[in-house]
Amino acid sequence: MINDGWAGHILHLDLTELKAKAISAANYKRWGGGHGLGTALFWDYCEDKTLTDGRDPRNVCVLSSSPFCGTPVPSGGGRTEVTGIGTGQWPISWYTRSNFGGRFSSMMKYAGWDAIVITGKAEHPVWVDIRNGDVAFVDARTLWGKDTHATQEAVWAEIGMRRGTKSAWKLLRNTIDAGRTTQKPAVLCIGPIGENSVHGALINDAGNGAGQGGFGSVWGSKNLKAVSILGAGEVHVADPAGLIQARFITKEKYVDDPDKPDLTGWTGMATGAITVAFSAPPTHKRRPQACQSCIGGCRTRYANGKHNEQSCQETAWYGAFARRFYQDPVDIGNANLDAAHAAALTGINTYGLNSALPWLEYLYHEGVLGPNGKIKSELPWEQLGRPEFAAAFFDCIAQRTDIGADLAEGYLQALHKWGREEDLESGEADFPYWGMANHGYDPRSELEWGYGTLMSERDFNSHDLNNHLFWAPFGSAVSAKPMRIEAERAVELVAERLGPYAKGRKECLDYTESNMYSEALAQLVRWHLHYGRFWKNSCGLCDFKWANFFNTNTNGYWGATGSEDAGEQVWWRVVTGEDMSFEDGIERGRQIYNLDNAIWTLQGRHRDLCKFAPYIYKKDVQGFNLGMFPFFFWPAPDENGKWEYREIGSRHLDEARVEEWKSTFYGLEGWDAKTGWPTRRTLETMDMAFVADELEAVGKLGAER
Amino acid sequence: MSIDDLDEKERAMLEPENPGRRKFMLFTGMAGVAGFLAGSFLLPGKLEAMPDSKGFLVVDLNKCQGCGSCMMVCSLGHHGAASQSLSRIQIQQDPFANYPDDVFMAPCHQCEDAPCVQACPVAANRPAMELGNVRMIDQERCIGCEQCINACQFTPSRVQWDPKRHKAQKCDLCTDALYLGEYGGIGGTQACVKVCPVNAISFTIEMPDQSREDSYQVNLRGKGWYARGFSDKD
Amino acid sequence: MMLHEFSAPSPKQASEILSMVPYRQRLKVGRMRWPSGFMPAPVRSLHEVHISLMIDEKSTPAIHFPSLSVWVDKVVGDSELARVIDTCASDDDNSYADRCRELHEIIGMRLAQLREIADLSDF
Amino acid sequence: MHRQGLRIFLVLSGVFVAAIGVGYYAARFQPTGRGVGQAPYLFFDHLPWMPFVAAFLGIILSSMTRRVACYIDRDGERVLRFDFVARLNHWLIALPCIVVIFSGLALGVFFIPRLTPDGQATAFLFNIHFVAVVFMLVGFFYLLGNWVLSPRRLFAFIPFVGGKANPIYEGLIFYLHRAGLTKRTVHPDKFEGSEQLAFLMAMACLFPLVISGFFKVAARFYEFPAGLSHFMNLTHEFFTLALVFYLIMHIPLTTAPWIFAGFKAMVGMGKGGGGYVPLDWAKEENPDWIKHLEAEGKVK
Repeated sequence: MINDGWAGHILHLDLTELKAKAISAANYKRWGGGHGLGTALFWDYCEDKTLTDGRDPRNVCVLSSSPFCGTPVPSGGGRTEVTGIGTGQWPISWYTRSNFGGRFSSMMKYAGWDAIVITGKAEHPVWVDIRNGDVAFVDARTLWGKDTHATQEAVWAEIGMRRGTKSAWKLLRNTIDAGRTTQKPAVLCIGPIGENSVHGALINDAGNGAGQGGFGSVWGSKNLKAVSILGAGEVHVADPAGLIQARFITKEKYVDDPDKPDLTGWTGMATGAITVAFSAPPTHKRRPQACQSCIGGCRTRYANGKHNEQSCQETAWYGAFARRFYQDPVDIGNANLDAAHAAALTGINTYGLNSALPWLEYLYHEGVLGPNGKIKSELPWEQLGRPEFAAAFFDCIAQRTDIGADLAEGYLQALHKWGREEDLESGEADFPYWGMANHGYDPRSELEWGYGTLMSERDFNSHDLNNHLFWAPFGSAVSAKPMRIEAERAVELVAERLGPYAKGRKECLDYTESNMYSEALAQLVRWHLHYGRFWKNSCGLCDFKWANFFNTNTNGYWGATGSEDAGEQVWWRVVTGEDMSFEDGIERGRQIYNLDNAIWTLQGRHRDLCKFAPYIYKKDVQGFNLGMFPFFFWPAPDENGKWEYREIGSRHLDEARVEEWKSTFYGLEGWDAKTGWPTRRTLETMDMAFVADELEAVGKLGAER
Repeated sequence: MSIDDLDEKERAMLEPENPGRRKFMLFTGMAGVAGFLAGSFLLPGKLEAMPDSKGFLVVDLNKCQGCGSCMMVCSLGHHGAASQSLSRIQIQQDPFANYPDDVFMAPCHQCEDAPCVQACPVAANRPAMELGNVRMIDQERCIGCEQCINACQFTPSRVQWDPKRHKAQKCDLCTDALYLGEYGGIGGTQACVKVCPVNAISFTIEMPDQSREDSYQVNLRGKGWYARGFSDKD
Repeated sequence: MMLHEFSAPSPKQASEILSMVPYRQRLKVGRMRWPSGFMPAPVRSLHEVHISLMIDEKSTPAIHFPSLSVWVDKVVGDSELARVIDTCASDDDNSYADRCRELHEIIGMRLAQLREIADLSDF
Repeated sequence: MHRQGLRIFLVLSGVFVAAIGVGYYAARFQPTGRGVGQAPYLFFDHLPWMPFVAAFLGIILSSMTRRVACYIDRDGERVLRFDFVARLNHWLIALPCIVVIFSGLALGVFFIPRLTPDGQATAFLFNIHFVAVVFMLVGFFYLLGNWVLSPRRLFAFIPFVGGKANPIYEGLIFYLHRAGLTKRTVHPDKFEGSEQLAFLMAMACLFPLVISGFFKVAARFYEFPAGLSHFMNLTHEFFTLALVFYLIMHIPLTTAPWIFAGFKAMVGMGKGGGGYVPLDWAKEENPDWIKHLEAEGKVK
């Protein structure tokens, strides 16, 4: 059936007119969903693609699901992709993406929508009430100013859903055939930070947020406070039995037994429910909590509901400061979690703080920032580490008071305004790319991450190789346990999935200094970008679980990725009925990536803008990172070509050779190496002449080689 | 009415009597009425003693991760389409509530003397005798009167409404799950049990205590579970 | 796990050792966390070192032991502890994790002792 | 309106409204206690024998009424087209039928969604359906009874038998002529061709509906094979829609200007009231019928 996996319609919310229109999804299917779908919609609905700040009313923000959403595809049924022009990046806020998990995209599908296109700007704050096909714009002046949790609760109340569980069946409208549900609507909203157009996050439920790109402020600038969606419909799939059976296989073959976990296993996706929170839990009375259809929840809910679902980086960024004031790990944890809670309520993306807070503290101690500094700040910097400071800090950011006024536009915007370029030379301001914080995988050492970011538009944040080739051996090394899979085999298994560009080419995975600028590495980065663009960001497979290159639960250690029984292409086939190979998906990713680059080009991208911060070229990682860390393991062949996990030593990138590498990369992509722009021939081979035409019209078509 | 109501012309035009037939009609009518009135007292009452189900689903509210996989697979297995509203097991969440009250799992209890079965006027909802007495609704018989939905005493009601077909449905332990790809029902697979990533749903042949609603909520947490850092103790 | 007998410094020395060093003299350490990666978390006191040496299943201290002992010796001013750190850190039969655990314990003992002497139950 | 007609009509509607009132309260009635839950009182479930009784009541009724032959009232310049029995019978089917159809549709038929919010409202609709069904069955079997008593009245509806012309041809010409598309005219008997066809159509809907309806009710006390129940459920829904389409044609075509006199006769208004049509009109519309009446000497 043509609509297998698809709801069939896209919802266009015109905020200027306060009108909702339904668009047929038929013409967008080639893009797969998620990022591809969102980008195609942006291409069609954004009238001015030269915008460089997402807060312009002409910006278009798309929330897209995928054919997998709402179905039990393992860790693929619950992610929502957010696309549009972002905020707070440097030098330009690119057309960018973010995604979040939870229930929003599955609700979207059950309500009958594949995506939501948001255009224009409302005259006054509104929120949108979607129940299946019914869409209503509701005055949000009473919600404006509410924090993200209060907003969600208020919307539930409006729709007549009471707090708590054990609720009776509720009608979507006033007749039983209009649909019934026992579920709460999924409410995606912004907090005060977004309202004041400070680069912030979109929050759904307690712990799902789209942080990168600062789409919270995009919504704020559009006067959009929240979108509530309640669906009682169904998602048809091509082969239900096939889908169910493949899901069973995934659990039985690839994933740990929930009650007999192999906690030292190298299973990638398959560790099952393990909470990714870095603070000592306030209480052990807790459960795992998962996005829709996940095979192993990474979040948790506590007996004290306050810190529910806080996970990953947001549970860590404040701990280092908090420990100055507390002894007990639990107290430190609580201080951190309280800060995380404050962040979630105001709706800020805490990732930037990874680099911003240490840098700001540095400025404070240098006497540059503070009551008497050149940069005036009355914040109690000596209290940095206490929850009170965090609250005060967020308040000044949200209200654009104190240094908040400058930071609101972006961290590097502030840095340049304050004339602190030197901190980018020294690395004290650790923003390696696009004005974004260092993720913790330094581009000088973890090459695919750094290059991947440089060749796209945001912190790469794709843990595929990182999980398998760094974390797995790392885990064994730290506790001097034997490697579960020898380097030789591990590299074989990964390389086997690198088609169509580098299938079986192990040298692509050589992380030694000699290989930092090679064609092989360019192929690896291409593969990684294209894989992510389609299988993860367009199909909505979760980055924590996919790709799964190898897996110690299986014979021969074969992972689920690309496998015959539970590989990405299997899910695509059983859901949509389309017999597409794993590599066909990567080709689709290439097309989507080209569409992205076309938009960046229209925005004003040129290869000369694609550069790391100066310190990445000048300073060694030594002392800053790896020196204090005895093993940053990556695979590397020894002089006899035998592979081992080797600590890749201190090093920096050579600017000139990075430029050469870029040329190689552009060449392989079939782009103009002089500019980094797509060429007509390349676009036309992908049936994307319409893109070439638009580029040509503004004289930004890459020159053919 | 009587002849007097007719004016004299009409009276003159009265059709000729046909006493034979008229009596016959009267007699038939009387007989029919009498027969059915009498029969109505002889109508069989409700079902005689209802045999107990030979299988039950029990759940662990402290283990569920709220991923909804069970709901999706349930509706997929029965309808060939994923849907929360058509799922026979309902998982509810309040992300802001305190564990363990943040999640509620609502499986069908396959009750003793199931009220939903008793409520069905056309015996569409009844124990499948040859299939372990699982209480299931025969979609061919259901007339969509919603009485079983009302009759379920639990909240949310464990009987769902299929708006497309105007019929009620309920958990059949996958007896009728045509899209499961394997045999369901008692002695076979229950999709929700098999798919649950944390094994928070389990099938048992022991009938839980019918006098308590929470007797279907059990502890399914093994040692390994605590090794993952989840516990009830501080 | 070997036991260490530390000599007792004067209350004054003890509180000096316990005190927080100037920002510029901080020791750059950090933490590796799956999956968010390396996060710098410089320390300015023995107490912070102690905490940053803790191991849990999802994160590992990132501390360069030689730099640590030098810092404890020169900046914190506890040469005795610095020596113990050296010996324990250079014990290669122990895994990195075990060495962190051991150092965590040793520094914990030293902290307890110093706090007692300096009469600072809550540092 | 003819006085006895008025009386009967008031009595019927009174009983009808009262019954629906009872149905409403019955639907709200909720016995308590384990094993019962929130169960409204459904007439269909608790009085399943009643529709059958209603059928036989209709037959009894037919044995108690007497028919007046159609005749020409010279000085009154009028013709008796529908005697009291005919009118009573028509409305005893027609009025409940409307209620039956609306309550039926509101319960959801194929693609038409159910309009009630919960089991209670649904039960109320079912009860309304029940009450109307009972009345309609009385009417329907009254009709059958009357045919047994005077078959010629039935034959008047049957093509070729009552009115010899080919009904399709006759109906076609009749309307083409109305539309001014042909000079040719037809000379209908009491019922013109299209009316006869319409009658057949009505019966083709009513019989399956009544039969499948009886099966649905009988399912309360007798267990039919599931397949048969399913078939009967579908039949009931399908012919509901068929009947709706029939009425969409029937109502406008029987109240059209050219035939309005006939409609007035059926409701009992019009010249001299009770079932009469003007003689001139009858000559115009049903010339053959008048010929036959005159030939049979049905003139007073």
